[in-house]
Amino acid sequence: MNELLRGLCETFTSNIADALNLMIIGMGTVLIFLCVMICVMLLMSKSVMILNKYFPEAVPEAAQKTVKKLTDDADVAVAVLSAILKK
Amino acid sequence: MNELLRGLCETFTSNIADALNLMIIGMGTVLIFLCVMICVMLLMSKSVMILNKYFPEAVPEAAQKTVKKLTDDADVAVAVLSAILKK
Amino acid sequence: MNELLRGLCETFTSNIADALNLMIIGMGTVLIFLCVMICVMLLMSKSVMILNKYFPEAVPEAAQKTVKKLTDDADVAVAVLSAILKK
Amino acid sequence: MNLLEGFKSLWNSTGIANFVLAPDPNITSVAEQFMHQYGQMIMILVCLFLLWLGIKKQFEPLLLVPIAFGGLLSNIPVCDMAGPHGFLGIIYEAGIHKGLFPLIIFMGVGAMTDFGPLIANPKTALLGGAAQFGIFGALLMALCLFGFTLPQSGAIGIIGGADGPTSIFVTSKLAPELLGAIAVAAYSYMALVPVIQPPIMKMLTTVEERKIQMTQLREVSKREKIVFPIVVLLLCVVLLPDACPLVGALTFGNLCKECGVVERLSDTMQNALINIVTIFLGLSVGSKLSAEQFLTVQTLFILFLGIMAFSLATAGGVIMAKIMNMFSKDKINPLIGSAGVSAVPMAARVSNKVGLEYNSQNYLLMHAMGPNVAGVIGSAVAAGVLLALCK
Amino acid sequence: MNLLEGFKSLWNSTGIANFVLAPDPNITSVAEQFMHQYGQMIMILVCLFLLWLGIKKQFEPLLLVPIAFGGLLSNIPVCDMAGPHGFLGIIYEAGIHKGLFPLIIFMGVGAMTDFGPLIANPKTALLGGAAQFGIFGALLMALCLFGFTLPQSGAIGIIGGADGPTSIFVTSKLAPELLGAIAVAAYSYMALVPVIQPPIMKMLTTVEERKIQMTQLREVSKREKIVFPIVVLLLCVVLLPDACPLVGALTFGNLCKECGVVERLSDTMQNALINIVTIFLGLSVGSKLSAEQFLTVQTLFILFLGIMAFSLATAGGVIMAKIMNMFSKDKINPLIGSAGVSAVPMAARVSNKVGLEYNSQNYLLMHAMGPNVAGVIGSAVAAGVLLALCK
Amino acid sequence: MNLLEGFKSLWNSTGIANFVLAPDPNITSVAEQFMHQYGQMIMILVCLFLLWLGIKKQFEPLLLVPIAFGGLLSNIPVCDMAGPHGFLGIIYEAGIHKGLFPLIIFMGVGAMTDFGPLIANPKTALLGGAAQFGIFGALLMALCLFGFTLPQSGAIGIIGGADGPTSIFVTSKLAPELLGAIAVAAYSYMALVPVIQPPIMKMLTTVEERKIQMTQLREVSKREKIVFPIVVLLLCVVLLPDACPLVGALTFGNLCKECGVVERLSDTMQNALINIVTIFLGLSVGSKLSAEQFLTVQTLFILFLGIMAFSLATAGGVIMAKIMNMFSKDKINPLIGSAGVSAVPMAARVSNKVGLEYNSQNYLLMHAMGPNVAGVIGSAVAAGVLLALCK
Ligand code: NA
Ligand code: NA
Ligand code: NA
Repeated sequence: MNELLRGLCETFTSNIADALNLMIIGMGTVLIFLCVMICVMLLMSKSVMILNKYFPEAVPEAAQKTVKKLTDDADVAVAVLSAILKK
Repeated sequence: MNELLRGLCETFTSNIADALNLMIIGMGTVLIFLCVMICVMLLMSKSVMILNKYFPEAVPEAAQKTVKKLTDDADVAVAVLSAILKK
Repeated sequence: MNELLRGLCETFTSNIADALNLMIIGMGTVLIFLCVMICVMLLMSKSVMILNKYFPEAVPEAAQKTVKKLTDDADVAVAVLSAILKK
Repeated sequence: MNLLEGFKSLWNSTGIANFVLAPDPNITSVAEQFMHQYGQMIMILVCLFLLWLGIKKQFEPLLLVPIAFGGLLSNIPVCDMAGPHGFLGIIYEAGIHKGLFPLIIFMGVGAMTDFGPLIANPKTALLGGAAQFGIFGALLMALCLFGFTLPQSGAIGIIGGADGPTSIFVTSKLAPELLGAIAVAAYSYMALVPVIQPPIMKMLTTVEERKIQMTQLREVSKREKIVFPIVVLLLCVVLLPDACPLVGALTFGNLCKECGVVERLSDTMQNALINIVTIFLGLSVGSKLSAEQFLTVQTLFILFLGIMAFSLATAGGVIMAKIMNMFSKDKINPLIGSAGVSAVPMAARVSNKVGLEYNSQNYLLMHAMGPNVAGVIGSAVAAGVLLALCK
Repeated sequence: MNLLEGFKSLWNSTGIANFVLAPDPNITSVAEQFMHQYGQMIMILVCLFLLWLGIKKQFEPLLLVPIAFGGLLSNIPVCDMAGPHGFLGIIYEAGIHKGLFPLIIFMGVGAMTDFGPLIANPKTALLGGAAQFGIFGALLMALCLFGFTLPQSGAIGIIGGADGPTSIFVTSKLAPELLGAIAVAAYSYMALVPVIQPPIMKMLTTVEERKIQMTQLREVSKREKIVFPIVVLLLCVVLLPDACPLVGALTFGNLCKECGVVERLSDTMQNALINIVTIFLGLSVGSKLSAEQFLTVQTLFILFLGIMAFSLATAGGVIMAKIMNMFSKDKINPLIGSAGVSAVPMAARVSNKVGLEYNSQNYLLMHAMGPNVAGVIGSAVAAGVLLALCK
Repeated sequence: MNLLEGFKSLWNSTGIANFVLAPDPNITSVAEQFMHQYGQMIMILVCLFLLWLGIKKQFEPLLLVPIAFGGLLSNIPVCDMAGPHGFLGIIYEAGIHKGLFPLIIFMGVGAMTDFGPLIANPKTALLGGAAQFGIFGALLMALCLFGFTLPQSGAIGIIGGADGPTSIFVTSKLAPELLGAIAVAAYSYMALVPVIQPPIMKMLTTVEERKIQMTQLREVSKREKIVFPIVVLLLCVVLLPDACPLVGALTFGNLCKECGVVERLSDTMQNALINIVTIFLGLSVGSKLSAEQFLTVQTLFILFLGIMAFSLATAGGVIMAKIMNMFSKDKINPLIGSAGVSAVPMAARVSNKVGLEYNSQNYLLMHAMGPNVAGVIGSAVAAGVLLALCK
């Protein structure tokens, strides 16, 4: 009985140690990863801003598309309108 | 020759029996299934009606969506219209 | 050394021959295929034209659909318009 | 490579050199020898005819065009596209042999089906049950008169279910060698429902019966529609687990449609997913249109048995309606009985059309949709019986 | 076949005859015997309850409805749909066991995620990191208090990542036997975020802290958004290649979204593709809801550990925000810390809602989106650690 | 697990520790040793360059972005994503090795292609035939000057077909080890068509020739468009069955588009299906961008041979137009000859643009679409020859 208890105790201790180690390693890795990411992002933002100053971005296509679509719908409305006014 | 004929005859009889059995079992199962289904459906409809009386259904979302879409299209038309009238 | 050179030379000659053969066979096949295709297409066009004369094609559905869609959009615009005019 | 050799090897790989196979000395029968030599060429002509049926005559084109094209491709000599390493063979193995494609399509069918008319008038489900008589009638004829084996007879009978995915699912399990012929028969006759059914419907009904007007269907609440697929599945679990793959797929699609909280999934099942699977299902069913399996007298028998199955199914539905009218004062127009064969929604439209011929104010469409969708469930149940007992 | 025999064999294949299995003489425990005999029936009830949660309570219905339906189908007796030759078994093997489905869904998640708020305020990423404490806290409890093995504990911990595809990916590698329970727990608690988080958030913050207003986020240029996913992937390559399948899929989707030249592909990932995969992922995850794996005391432990994981994660994020406020004069509202658990965008909405309770002009939503999306990356990194060390 | 051990094992799995492999004592050459040690790192830089080409320079981004990203993922150390159990490896095996993906994409191409301009002016098909000279010219150079084997030379030649799916299909059969390099070369040069072609076109034509105006194309009836794909397939069946998988897929897609009765399927092929397959095709082609296969002098040779193939193809088309003009009074503007290389519709646009430079009223676009689409068929036929004779 004593043996069993000691065995259980040992398993428990070893499990706790494993889990704590994993927690330290895991949280450590996650936080190191994100810290490095933050640094790189700050660097990146700086460089992109400099880049954007000297080579401004082209107007994104997506915006033009939306405009175009709107215009298409609008065209329909205009066509209908003029048709109605002619009647 | 006689043997062969008898053999054929026996096969035919056994096939007929098999097929008729299958038909009875199959149609039986289908009709029992649907009869039970009818009963359960009648029961279900009754219970749902009672349920609906005490806990009325919410207005379905789909309807609202259609309305919203219509409104969006309409918004475009209104926008165009006002733009035209301003010109 | 002489042997090696001769070997290389032979390989080169055999490769050239293989490649030229493949080129002749390949370009030949492609051009024969397309020539036959051209003839068959001319034949086909002729026969289809004759067919079209005696059994004219039905009006394609797609066209009707586009018209319908336009009308739907237009309906929205008209609805909005009338709503506005009533206000 | 020598120029002449190259051309010769290319020539040997052309269709001209391979269409007509060398006579096989082991085949003694002249007809078989002819089939062996010219089979592929004839099958290509047959597939072109099927394409024409699909495109020009609009016989279920969504299925028949891919099936016919798949048949065309699989009968091309030299490149063995229907073989185990060919494009079509690989798709067949992954999608049909394992039973995935028909089930996915059945999900889409479920997501497109409205069981409302059936819920509003449950007793019309019996019409959908009686129409399954076509399945077992054709099975009997196939087994006793035409010498098919029991599994083959079951697969042939299922044509009478008038339900594509069910037919393909059952046939791929019971008699994959007949898949080409059975699929072609099933989809062709579904397209021919407006031709096959009216004479039978008229033969079995009196003019008075055809004029019977039915009371308008009550509205069905959203809750009933949500509970219905679950109830059907549970019934199936209790009574006939063998039908559960089919019924499960159908009710899953239907539940996704009706529950209203997974519209994204329901839309996908009804569109992108069912379309993609239909393309591959069609092509790979077509890969079973090989000469040695299709150009046989069995195919003619199957075509004949298929039309018998449809006719018996139609008759079964109509007669059941007449029987029900004997015991009920709420009369059913027996014309909606024929809609029990499923073939959704074609058969219901036929009921409506024939009804209008005799009473121009009598719109039977919604009434016929009840037996029509019940027929889908009925066929799936019958399929379960066949899968359980015909193996 | 004899009529009686036929009916009997059909009867033997019904659910009625098979629901209650014969008692197994080798099982001595009464409870286990009961489970053995009535397990499937109970699981069907459990799945109906999950369906109700999905449909009526709208608990992540896009996932929970297919999962519950898959569970229903896989617990039907006789037809072994979750087995190696069944519909669900085949899909599970091809899609989940090999890890494809979660990765494809993660692509779609990437294509739907806007990392702009994180790029505008990078330091909020730390909140998303701290919230991963839930993963390792739950792992510790699972391993030490509940006697799970190390791989099982890792899979249970990942529930705290509050990220469906990540959970499924990790569990299918570490402890596939727990997949059903873990997926159900993960998606249920994600839906319960508005219930679980507010009390913890309020407990750990003062009223003054909750009223902190944050400066508006700067605009983020398109170039930054394009470079960001590449940078994250490269970091992951350098620091933790084991997380690369997940991070790679996420950043691929995001790059396709942001680069603006492959809109066709990005649209497809966000719609047709993710929907199709979601259907099959859900159904096949459901196939792991078998009685012997789900109806155990372990499942209760997992449900308990899952809620602990969510709570610890929430606390971790909030406390990290308070710690950061000690060292910085640019104060962060600690309410956005809880958004670090991911559960995009639910957790960010909760932050916003709680914030508005205390200052009706304080819109925290965009500020909370930063830790929210950082939490997705953080969970993927933590998953990489677990995959590397728990095998 | 000990804390130090754990960190160490994690460190050993980082990219930092694995990027630079230990020197292999069996490798004696310094250059090879360097490649062995730093190969993956260099490949990641190469893939980033390809990404930049795709996103910033818009070189066929729909393909190049997934290919480059796939290459990036497959060169990540430790997690063997391109291996037999990795995400990319599994997709490659199922989709490219078995040939499904290129064929499905070719279906989509068929469903997007309008053969009308070719039907209206059939003789321009010869231009599309002559442009296949690039394939066989590059094959000759690869075999005789650069020491590639015959199958490899065939795969390299097919770059001159200027057709992505055809190139991938042929290469995956003849020389899968070159797939990465050939796909990159093919898609890059297709994007560079506006740079590569004009000088060659101008060199080979006189100013008068460039000003030739062509008569407007007649209208093509729907029936002709329906019959055309069937005719092409049947011709292919008769003359070159080896080209039938490719031509079959192309004509199936086109028939679905033109027949007008299966719009659902045609839409799906043009959108959801082709997009989904493009994503996976790109990623899995990228998985062949491994250092040992891509960072070789062979890749440089392939890049050189690829540009030769495009140039020879362009020249072939232009010269054929001049030859045809000698024998016909209906003059063809030789600028449309260059469109025979396919690269639909880029090459046709180039013809149009160069034409407008010399006669601002001379719109050649529709005339150039004839040889352009004929080039697709021509390449597929040439691919059939290569598959038949180069194995
Ligand atoms: Na039926
Ligand atoms: Na997370
Ligand atoms: Na070409």
